[in-house]
Amino acid sequence: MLLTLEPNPTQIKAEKLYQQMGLSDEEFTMIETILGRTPNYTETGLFSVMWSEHCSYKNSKPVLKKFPTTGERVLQGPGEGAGIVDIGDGQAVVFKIESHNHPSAIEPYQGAATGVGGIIRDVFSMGARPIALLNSLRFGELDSARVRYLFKEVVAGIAGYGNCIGIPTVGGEIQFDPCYEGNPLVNAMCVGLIDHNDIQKGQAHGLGNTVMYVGAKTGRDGIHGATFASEELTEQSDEKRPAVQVGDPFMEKLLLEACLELIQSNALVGIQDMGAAGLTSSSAEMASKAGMGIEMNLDLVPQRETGMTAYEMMLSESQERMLIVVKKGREPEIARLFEKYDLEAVAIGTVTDDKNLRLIHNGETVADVPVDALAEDAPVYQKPSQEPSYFQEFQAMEQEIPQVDDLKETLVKLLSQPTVASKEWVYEQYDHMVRTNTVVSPGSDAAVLRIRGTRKALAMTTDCNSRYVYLDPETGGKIAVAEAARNIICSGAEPLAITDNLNFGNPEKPEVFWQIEKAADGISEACRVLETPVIGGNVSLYNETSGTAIYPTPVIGMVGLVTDIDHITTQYFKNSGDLIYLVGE
Amino acid sequence: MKFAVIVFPGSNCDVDMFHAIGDELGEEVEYVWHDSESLAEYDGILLPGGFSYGDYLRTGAIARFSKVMKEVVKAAEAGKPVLGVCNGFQILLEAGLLPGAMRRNESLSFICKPVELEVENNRTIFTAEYEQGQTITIPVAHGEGNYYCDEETLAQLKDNNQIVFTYQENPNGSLANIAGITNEKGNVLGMMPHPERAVDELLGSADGLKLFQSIVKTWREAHVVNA
Amino acid sequence: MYKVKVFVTLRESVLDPQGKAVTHSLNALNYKEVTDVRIGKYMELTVEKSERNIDEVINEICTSLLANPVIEDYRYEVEECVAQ
Amino acid sequence: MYKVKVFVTLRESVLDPQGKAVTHSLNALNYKEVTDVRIGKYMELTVEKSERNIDEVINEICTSLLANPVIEDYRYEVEECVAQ
Ligand SMILES: Nc1ncnc2c1ncn2[C@@H]1O[C@H](COP(=O)(O)OP(=O)(O)O)[C@@H](O)[C@H]1O
Repeated sequence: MLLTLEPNPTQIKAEKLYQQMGLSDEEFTMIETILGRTPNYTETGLFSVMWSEHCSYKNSKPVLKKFPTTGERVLQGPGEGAGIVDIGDGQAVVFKIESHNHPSAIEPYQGAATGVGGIIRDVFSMGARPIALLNSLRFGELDSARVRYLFKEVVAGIAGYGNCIGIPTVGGEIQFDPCYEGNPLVNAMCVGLIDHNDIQKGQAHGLGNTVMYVGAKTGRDGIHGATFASEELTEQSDEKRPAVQVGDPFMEKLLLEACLELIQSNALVGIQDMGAAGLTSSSAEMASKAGMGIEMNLDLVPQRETGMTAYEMMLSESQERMLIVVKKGREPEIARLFEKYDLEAVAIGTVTDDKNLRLIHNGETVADVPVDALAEDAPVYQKPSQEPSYFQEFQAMEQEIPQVDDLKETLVKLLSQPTVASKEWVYEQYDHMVRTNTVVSPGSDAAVLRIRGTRKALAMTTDCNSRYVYLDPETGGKIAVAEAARNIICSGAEPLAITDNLNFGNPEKPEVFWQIEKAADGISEACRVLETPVIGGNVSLYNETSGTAIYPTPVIGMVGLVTDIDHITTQYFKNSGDLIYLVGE
Repeated sequence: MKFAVIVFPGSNCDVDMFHAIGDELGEEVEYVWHDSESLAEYDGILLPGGFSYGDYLRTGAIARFSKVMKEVVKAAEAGKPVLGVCNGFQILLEAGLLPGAMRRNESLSFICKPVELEVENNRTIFTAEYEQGQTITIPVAHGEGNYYCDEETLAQLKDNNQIVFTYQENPNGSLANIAGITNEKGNVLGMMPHPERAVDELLGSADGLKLFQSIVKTWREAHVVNA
Repeated sequence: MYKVKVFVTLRESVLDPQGKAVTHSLNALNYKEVTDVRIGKYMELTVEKSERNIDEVINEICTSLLANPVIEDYRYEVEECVAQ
Repeated sequence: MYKVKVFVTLRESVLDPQGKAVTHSLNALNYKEVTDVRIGKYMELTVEKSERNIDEVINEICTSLLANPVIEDYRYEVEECVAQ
């Protein structure tokens, strides 16, 4: 079976085939200038994924610049797998949030599960022990059978992955609104604990050092569909190319334990997970950050399927894989370490000093491109922004004071709204106690976990009221941060920092871009005032169905420090006869 | 008394068991890897919860073939206390050290919450420190805790007082509200609820501690002169 | 009345963690001759005769509920039973 | 080489909560003609020829690992494949 039907550079250019990979005419010209030639098929693929919004933040970078990202305690701001904040005594907390919205809309169980798996890898690739998971979910109204199915399966998927890997899912939030009917949101957050001297960077230092591949084998999972190669091949091969990955939490548990053991080895130089754009982003980013290059022989990549092309291997998003760089000559001991966990660690390349990513496949060089061009030089766009007409309309409206005739009936009605009602059905499916540190379980304001061996604890929460953000993105953004901070404070903790997940519609629409900008302004201001810098986050754009965007939903994940477990407070009434105070305006 | 916490690939309550024994109970405890070939140096064997081998196929089905399980069987035959919690219970069932089988929860969902148990038999080495009929609060966290056995086996379990814990409100559909059973000899206990998660009031309950204390106390009485 | 047997399998290129784990374990148990295991679902449906064509009904049920075409394939066998 | 198909089903006497749930939701979706669903496992094994008799091997594998005799039954079909 011949699979060499890839179009040549001339065809790619003449037939504008790069457009189907998401590159614009201008971007393609830029790539030609960078390379001094027309890229081949594999190279075009590398650029298309690295210059996608997901990897390059090309549309959102100008907005993300607004965020305050530094602070006395910040050890690592945005840019690495996850942000890190000092909590004293040589310890630090690591956390990040990430979305898996689109996969969850098609295959809710696996989409949600692999979302959880991905964010866990982000945290342990920093060298941290993941200690807790949270999530933030949005669905349409529950009267639709499809929505009920999505809801049930997403929750089961989150539970399935988190429970199996043995990291407690301790909190989250759920909102139901018709605007999410066709486009549910599934955001997952992971919190980890680390000793300062264990902090890892995803960097490929040291000429001649070895690039190793660990974890699951590479298959054709998640390769972004509409590529002409598949069209030129048979229908059947397209059939073989699922866009949704299946998670293997058992594999990830082994990978997690093995990597945490690996961190202690002085043979390790750098480590990064293969998330979106898998091998491409991990190799290009690790090399670029170190000012080095990488050469990889793709024939050595462990493969689950036969006949994979360089393009397919580089773009595969198979789960539960990591790329590591180790000191030359230490490969056997690394292989042995992984073997103990039934995992393979395979040398697939070396660190070079020419700052290029060079790929060999079947004895031929199939790609040779500058790593900085992939990782750093994606174009940045300042999208046009325009205030939507609804905004002034809403602003001009009188405040409505609802007329309540029957207090009791209204209260019962309010409490029976799915968005307001108890979420016990959800969090009872999550193992929120495993590792026996959960002092405050789901059901209070923020979850609180003690730090074993100290008097300290960590409080954590996710929050966002997207209706507020829709009505007034700037104020709504502030409210989201403030709500998170209140939840943290009410638990007895001092807010440390936030991670955010900007879930919005299509940024090409000036009204949507305006929402993004304004919400970021609001979040930034609240973070400045509350001294909770943004140490990382994620952007999920194009959340639309049939041209209608979701409510702007910038989810805030916040972590706070409890300095003494005696300060932990829960929201429940404790004793009859206790006085109730209302504090605030 | 020296305990072994068996670690299978995919175990995840091993750490909790280890801390419960080491920190709260204050006894000697070590992790023992699934391919270990001897348990001779340990006085008590603990099979922790988790998802050994991902719980793929059936819970506990693959783990029961681990090398160390031959040693667990030997330890059980030698009369050493063997405790399997959650996934550990499932493994003991698959290994045939306890009768019956586990099905998916009736709700088909994973369930994690504190539940109330009744101590049905306090004349075992695992329950001596509890009162007969005492109600204790211990969390469950499982997707397959729906115990099943045929009628004949159930009759035997009852006749021999092998049913040690029952649920006051059945969370999973388990036959006869069974939460934990022993073997005929009484030295092997399998239970779905997690006593190692209930050893510290800070986390909600310390009712599980007595279970471990019972093991230590009976062991001391039998092994330490002038105990 | 019909007895319908439905087989739902993961699509060929989709990772099958269960199958992988079982293959691994069988090899470890010295059944080296087993080189691959794929695990799927097997369902037996009892379906009353209705006005609708049985194939139509089963295909609908399979695509809407029993299998997710994004990652799974299905096939089925229909057997007509005489009421006893 | 053999392709072996193994069917593992819950014993008749054992309640099948998953099957019950699927029956229920099919009825709710207005497929009233579906009166019963039983859910089991379907496995496809690829087995190389060895000295041992294939039925012996498969029965061993099924009773020791693939099915739990306390609650499950199994049956299988062997198909011999010519190497391609
Ligand atoms: N998706 C979820 N995952 C885990 N816990 C959740 C989830 N949704 C809600 N919870 C928990 O339920 C409790 C109440 O949540 P919620 O109804 O959103 O109230 P609020 O945000 O006003 O505190 C919180 O403790 C929260 O952590």
